[in-house]
Amino acid sequence: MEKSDIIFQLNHITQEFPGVKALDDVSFSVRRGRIHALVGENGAGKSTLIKVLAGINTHFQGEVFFNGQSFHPKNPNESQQMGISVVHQELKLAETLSVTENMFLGNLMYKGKLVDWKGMRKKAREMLQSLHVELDENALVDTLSVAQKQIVEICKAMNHNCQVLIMDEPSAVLTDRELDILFDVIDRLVKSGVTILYISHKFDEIFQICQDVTVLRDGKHIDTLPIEAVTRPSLINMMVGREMGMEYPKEVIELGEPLLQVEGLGQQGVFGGVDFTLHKGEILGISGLVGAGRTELVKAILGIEHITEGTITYKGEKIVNKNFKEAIQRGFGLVPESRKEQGLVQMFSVKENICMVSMDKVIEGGVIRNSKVKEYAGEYVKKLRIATPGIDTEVQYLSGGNQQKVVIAKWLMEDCDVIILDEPTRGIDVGAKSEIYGLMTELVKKGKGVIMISSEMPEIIGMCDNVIIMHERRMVGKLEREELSQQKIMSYCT
Amino acid sequence: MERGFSAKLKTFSKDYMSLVAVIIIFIVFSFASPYFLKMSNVMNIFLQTATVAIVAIGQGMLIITGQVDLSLGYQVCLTGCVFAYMMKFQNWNPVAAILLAVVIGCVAGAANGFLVAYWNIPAFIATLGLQYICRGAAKIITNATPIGNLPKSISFLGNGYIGIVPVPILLMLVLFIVFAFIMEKTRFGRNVYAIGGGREAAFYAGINTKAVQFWVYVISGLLCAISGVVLTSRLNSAAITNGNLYEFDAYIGASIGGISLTGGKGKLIGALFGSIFLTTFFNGMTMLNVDPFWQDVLKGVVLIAAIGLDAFRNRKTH
Amino acid sequence: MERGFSAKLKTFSKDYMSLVAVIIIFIVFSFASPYFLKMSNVMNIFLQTATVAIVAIGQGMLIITGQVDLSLGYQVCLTGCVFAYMMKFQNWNPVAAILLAVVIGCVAGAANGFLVAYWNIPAFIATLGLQYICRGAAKIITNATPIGNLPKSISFLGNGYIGIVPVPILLMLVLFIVFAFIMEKTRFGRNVYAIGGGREAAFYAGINTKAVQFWVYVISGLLCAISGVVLTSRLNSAAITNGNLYEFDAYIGASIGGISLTGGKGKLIGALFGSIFLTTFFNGMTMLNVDPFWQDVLKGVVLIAAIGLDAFRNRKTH
Amino acid sequence: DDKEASGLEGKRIGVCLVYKGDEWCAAVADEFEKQAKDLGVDVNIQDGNLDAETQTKQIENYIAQEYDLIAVDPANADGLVPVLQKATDAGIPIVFFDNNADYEDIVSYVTWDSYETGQIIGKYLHDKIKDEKDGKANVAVLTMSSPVSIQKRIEGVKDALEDLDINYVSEQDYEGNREKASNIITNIKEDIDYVVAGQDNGGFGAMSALQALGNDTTEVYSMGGYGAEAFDTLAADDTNYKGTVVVSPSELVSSTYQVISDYFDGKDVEPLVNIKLNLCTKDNVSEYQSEE
Ligand SMILES: Nc1ncnc2c1ncn2[C@@H]1O[C@H](COP(=O)(O)OP(=O)(O)OP(=O)(O)O)[C@@H](O)[C@H]1O
Ligand SMILES: Nc1ncnc2c1ncn2[C@@H]1O[C@H](COP(=O)(O)OP(=O)(O)OP(=O)(O)O)[C@@H](O)[C@H]1O
Ligand SMILES: [Mg+2]
Ligand SMILES: [Mg+2]
Repeated sequence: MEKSDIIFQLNHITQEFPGVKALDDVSFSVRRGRIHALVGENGAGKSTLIKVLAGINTHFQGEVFFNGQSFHPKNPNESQQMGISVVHQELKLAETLSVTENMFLGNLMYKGKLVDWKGMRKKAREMLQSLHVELDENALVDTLSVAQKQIVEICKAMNHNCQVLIMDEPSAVLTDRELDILFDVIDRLVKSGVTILYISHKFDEIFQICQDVTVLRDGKHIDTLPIEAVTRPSLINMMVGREMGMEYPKEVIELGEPLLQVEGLGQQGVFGGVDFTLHKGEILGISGLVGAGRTELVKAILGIEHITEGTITYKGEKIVNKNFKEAIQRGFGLVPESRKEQGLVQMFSVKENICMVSMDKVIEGGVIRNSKVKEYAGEYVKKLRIATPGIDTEVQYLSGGNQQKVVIAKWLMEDCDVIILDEPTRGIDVGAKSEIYGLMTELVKKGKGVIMISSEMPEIIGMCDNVIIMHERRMVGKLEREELSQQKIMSYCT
Repeated sequence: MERGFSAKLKTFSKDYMSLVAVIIIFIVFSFASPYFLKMSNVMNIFLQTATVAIVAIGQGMLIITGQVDLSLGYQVCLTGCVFAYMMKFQNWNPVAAILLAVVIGCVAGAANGFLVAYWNIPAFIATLGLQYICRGAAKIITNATPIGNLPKSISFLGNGYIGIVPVPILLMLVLFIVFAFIMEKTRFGRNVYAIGGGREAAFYAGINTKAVQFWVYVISGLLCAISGVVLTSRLNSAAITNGNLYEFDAYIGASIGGISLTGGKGKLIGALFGSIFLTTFFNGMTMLNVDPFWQDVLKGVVLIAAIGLDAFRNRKTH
Repeated sequence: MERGFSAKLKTFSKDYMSLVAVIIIFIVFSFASPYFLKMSNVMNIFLQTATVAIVAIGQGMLIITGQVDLSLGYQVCLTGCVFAYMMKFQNWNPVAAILLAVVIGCVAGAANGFLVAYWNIPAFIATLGLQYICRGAAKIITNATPIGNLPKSISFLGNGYIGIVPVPILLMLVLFIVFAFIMEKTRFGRNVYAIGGGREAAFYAGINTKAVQFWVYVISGLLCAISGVVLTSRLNSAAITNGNLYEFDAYIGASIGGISLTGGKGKLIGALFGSIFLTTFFNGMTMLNVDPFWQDVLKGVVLIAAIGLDAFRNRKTH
Repeated sequence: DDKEASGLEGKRIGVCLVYKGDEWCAAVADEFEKQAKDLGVDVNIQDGNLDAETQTKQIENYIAQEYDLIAVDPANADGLVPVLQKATDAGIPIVFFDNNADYEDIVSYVTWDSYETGQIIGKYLHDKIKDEKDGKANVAVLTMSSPVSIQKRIEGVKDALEDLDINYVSEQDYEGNREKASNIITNIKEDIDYVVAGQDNGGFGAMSALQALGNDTTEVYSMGGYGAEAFDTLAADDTNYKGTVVVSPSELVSSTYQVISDYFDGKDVEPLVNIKLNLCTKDNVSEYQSEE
C-alpha cells in the first residue's frame, strides 16, 4: 500500500470568467502530509483555484490528479466524498442554526435514519473543549462574533474525515488567541497525516507553519518552492512582480492640537472606561483581542450606538452625535469592519460608491451632474491607484484591496477631519496594504486625525503614534510609539 | 451554562409564543361569550383549522427555506376539483381519484419547484404564475360550476369521526407530527433548515440545495392535494372558490407561529398554533356578532400586532 | 474597454428588454387581429394601462428598495371611495375631495412605511395587514355600495383629453418622467437604489435608510391616491372592486419591466413597458375572444416565460 | 303587523350572506338588521365571501351557539349540504333566501328566479330587436364565472333571444369588477347594439366605457340592479344605461322574516316563496325611487 508522495497534481489549469482569466495555465503539485502555502495578491486566483478543487468551479480547463487519479468533482459533495475539506474565504455558515449543527453541516451524525442530536452535541462540546474554546454549542451562530464563527467553520472542516484540508485565509478574522487554536488544529491534523493547503496574506504565519509555498500572480503560476528556499522579500517580490517600497511607510510628524477627546466613555453593559485624546496629525491605534468591544466603542462615538456615560470633546466643544449622519456632518468618517456588507453597495459602480457620502459635491440645483461624478471618481481612482476596468464597473468585480481603496476614497472625498478605520487591511494583500498605510500617512500629514482598529500587532506597531488597548470591553492600557511591542500589548490582554 | 439556559428559554418562548397567544385569545373569548368554551365549539375551531393548517405545513416549510408559494390556494382548489370530477363524471372510484389528485398536487408543486430551484425564477413570480394556471385549469375542468353530490363513501374524510375526533382534525395532527418529526430528526428536514439558514453555506457543505428546494415544493403540493381532498369531502363538493386565499392564511398562520419570514428559523408546529389562532379569532368574531366590514379591519390590526410585537423587539438600526 | 461596452450593451438590453417584449407582442397581435393596430385601439391600450401603471411606479420603487406592498390595490380603492364619498354625500368640492384622498393615500403609505422601516415588520405581513384594513375601511365608508353619478366636472380626469391625448395617459407619462428623473438624477432616488443594493452599506454611508424606506412607501401611497382618483372618475363611480389586484399587476408589470426583485437594480421606466405589455396581452385576448378560463392559464404561462427567460440566463449553482 | 311579529320576539337568528361586498347584498344585510329591530329579533349577520367553506364555518359556529334558526344565502348548491345536515341534526331549522342549495330539509326558500330574471330582459330585448332591428343584432355579454346564478341569468337572456339572428360579439368574464367590464367593452371592435351584464357592476362598467368612447347608440341592460346609482341613472334618461331587473331587498327580507314568523307560530309555510321581479326603465323608475 505504498502511496505516491504527490497528493495533488495540477496540470495546465485555466479558468475563465466573463472578461477575466482568473487562472492561466497553472501547473504544480502538492506533497502529501505537508503544509503547503498558496500566496498571491488580491485577485491572483487563489480562491478560484480552491474552488476548482472543492467542486464549485466545474468549468475549468486542464486536469487535476488526486492520489494519482484523474479528479473532476462536479459539486461540493463529490469533493468532500473524496476526502477534501475546505474552509472558504467567506464564512459559509447557516446563520440561524446552532453551533453544533453548523459544525456538522451537510455531515450530520445519525442513529439509524434519525439525526443523533445528543451525540452531535456531545462531540461538539468535546471538540470545543479540547481546543479550549469557550463557546456554547447550543448558541445560534448569528449571535457569535466573526472570530467565533471562524472557529466554528474550522471545526466543521475538521469534522469531515479528510485527507486534505484547504483553508482560504482562515486567519484573516482571528486574533492571536484564536490563531493559536488554529495552529493547534493544524498541528494535530498534520500529525494524523492530513495534507494542508493554506492561504494567507500574513507572512509571519506562512514562515511559521508552512513547508512549501506556491506563488500565483495574475492567474499565473510563478513558482513552487520549499519554504527554506525563500525569504520574505523574495516572496513578496515574486507575488507583486516588482520592487516593493517600505511595508510600513510611517512618517512621524509633530502632533497638532487635540481634535477629539474622549473621557470615561461607555455604554452600559457593552463597554466602558475609555479615555483617549486624538491630535491633529496622529494615528491612534485601538488594539485588543476579539470581542474587546472596539467596534462598539467607535459606533458609540459616531452616534450609531448611544452613550450612557462619559464625554466626547471635539475641536474643543462637548458633543454627542445623535446619529451617524450628524457625525459625518461634524467631520467624522468610518471605514467599517465588514467591507462587503457595510463598506460598499456591491452592485453599484465604482463612481457611485465613491460619491455616495459627498453627494452634495456632485449635485447642482438638486440634480446629480454626471460630469461631476465622473470628474471626482476619476480623480480618486487615479490618486489611490484603484485598479479597475473603469469607473462604471460594479465594485463587486474588484479585488479586496481595491474595494477597500474605494471605501477610503469615499471618505477622502468627504474630506473628513477624523477618519476611523476598523480592521482596514483585513484580507488585503501586502502591496495594497502598504498603499493603504501610505494613504493614512498622507492624511495625517494634512493635519487629519486617524483612528485605526486592528487585531494585527505588526501594523499597530508599524503605523501608530499612540495605542490604546481594550480587553473585555474596557480600556486597559495606553502605550506611546516608543514603548510599542507585541509583548507589551499582549501583557494587557490576559 | 447559564447563558445556555437563558438562550434556551428565549428560544422556547419564541417557539411557543404562538401557543401562548392561542391561550390568551381563548381566555378573552371565553369571557366574551358563554358558548365559546363549549366542547362543540372548541371542536369546531380545530375542525375549521384543519384544511388550512395542512397547507400551512407546506407554506411553513417553504418559508423556512426562505421562499413562499402563492399558488397554494388554487392548488387546493384544483386538486379538489380533479378529485370530484373524476368520481362524478368519469366514475372513478374514490381511491383512484384521490391518487390522481395527489399526483396533480405533486406536479403543480414540482412545477413551482422546478421554476424556482432550477430556473431561478423568483418565487413570488413563479408561484403567482402557477396560481393563474391552476385557477384556469380548475375553471376549465369544472366549467366554473360546482361539482356536488359526491359518493357517500368519501364523506368520511371530511365529516367522519374516529372515536370522538373528527377525521380532518386527526389528519391534521398526524401530518403535523410527521412533518415536525421530519423537520427535526431527519437529514432532509435539517437540509431544509440549512438552505434557509444559508443557502450558499449549505451548497458548500455538499447539500444539493436545488433538489431540497424542489422537494419542499413537491411536498407542499402534496399537502395541498390532501387538503383539497379533505375540503372537497367536507363540503361534499368542489367549487372554484374552494381554498381561496389559503396561501395567505397559511402564510399568516406560519408567521404568527414564529416561523421566521427570512428563513432558517422557527418550529413547524408553530404553524399549527398560528393557524388555530387565526381560526379562533374568526370564530370569536362571528360569535360576538362583529360587523363583517369591521372584521377585515380587525384582522389587519391583529395580524400586524401579532407579528409586530416580536418584530419591534428585534428591530435594527438600519 | 471592450468589457465596458459589452457590459453596457448587456445593461441596456436588460433595461429595455421589456420594450422589445412590447414590440413583439404588438407584432403578434397585429397579425392576429386587423383591429389591433388601429389608432383607437392603441390609444385604448395606453388608456387601460394608465391607472395600474401609476401604481406600478410605486411598486417599482418599493421593489428597488427590496420590499413589496400588497395593500396597493385597496389603497387605490379606499382613496377612490373617499374621493367619491366626500363629493357625493358631504358635498365637498372635487379639489378638496382629491386633497383628502391624497392625504389618505399618504397616511396609508406612511403606516406601511412606519411598520416596515421603523417597526421592522416584514413587508409581506405589514402590507397584508394594511390591505385588510384598507379593504374594511372602504367597505365601511361605502357600505359596499358603489357611489356613482359623480359631478360632471371630475370626468375630465378620467375621460378628458388634452389635445388628442386622454388625460390619464398624459398623467401616467408625466408621472413616469418625473419619477424616472427622481430615481436617476436626485439624491433621494440614488438613496432608494442604495438601500436596495445594500442596506447596511447605505447606512454606513450616512444615509438615513429608515427614512428613505418610509418615504418610498408614502410616495407609493400618494401614487395610489392619484390612481384611485383617476380610476373613479374614469368609471364615474367608486366601488369596492376598484383597484382589485392592482398590487399584483403592478408587481408583474415592474418585474417584466426588468426591475430586479431582489432590489437595487432596474430602471423605473421598465415598469411602464411591463405594464403596457400586460394590458396589451389582455387587450389581445379579449380581441381574439379567447375563452376567459384559458386566459388565466395563458396569463400564468406568459408571466413565467417573460421572467423565466431572463432568470434562466442568470441561474445560479445553488 | 305587531301581532304577527310576536312570533319572532326574542328569537336568535343567524344569517349567512353570500357576499357582503356587493351593493344588493349589503342592502339585504341592512334590511335584515333594520327589520330585526322592529321585530325584536336578535340577529347575527355574517359575510360568506362567495365561499362555501366560509359559510360552513359560520353555520358551524351558529350551531355551537344554539341559534333558533339559520337563514342562508348559499354560495353554491352543494357545498353547504354537510353542514346543513349538521344543523338539522342539531334541531335547528333552516331557511334559504336568494340562492338555493341542494338540500331538502328546509323550512322554506324565499327567492326570485335567476332564469326568470334573464328571461325578463331577454323578452324585452326580443321585442325591441324585432321592432327596431329587424330581428338582427350584435350583443355583447358580460358574465361571471361565479356565482352560478349569474350564468343562469345569462342563460335566460339567451334562451329568450334564441329565435332571433343574434351575433354574440363577445362573452367575457368581468369578475364583478367595473374596470374589467369597462376594458372589455372598450376592446370590442365590432359595433354593439346591446350590452347585457350579469349584474350591475358590469352594467356600469360598460356604461362608463361607452360614454368615454362617445358612443350614444349602444344600450346597456343589467340584472339585479338596485339603489340610488341605478335609479338615478335611469331617471336621468341616460344615453346608454337603459334598464335593469330590480329585485327589492326589503321585500326579500320581509318575506323571509314572514316565513320565519309563520314557522315559529306553527302556521303552514310555503316551501318556495318567489318574490316579484320587474324590469325597471326610465318609465317606471319613479316607483322604485320612492320605495328606496
Ligand atoms: N464567479 C466569478 N465571476 C467573475 N469573476 C470572478 C469570479 N470569481 C472570481 N473572479 C475573478 O477572478 C479573479 C481571481 O479571484 P480570486 O477570488 O481567485 O482571487 P484571490 O487570489 O482569492 O484574491 P483574494 O486574496 O482577494 O482573496 C479576480 O479578478 C476575480 O474578480
Ligand atoms: N449580535 C450579537 N449578539 C451577541 N453578542 C454580540 C453580538 N455582536 C457582537 N457581540 C459580542 O460583543 C462583543 C464585542 O464585539 P465587537 O465586534 O465590538 O468586538 P471587537 O473588539 O470590535 O472585535 P473585532 O476584532 O472582531 O472587531 C463580543 O464579545 C461579541 O461576541
Ligand atoms: Mg480569495
Ligand atoms: Mg469589531
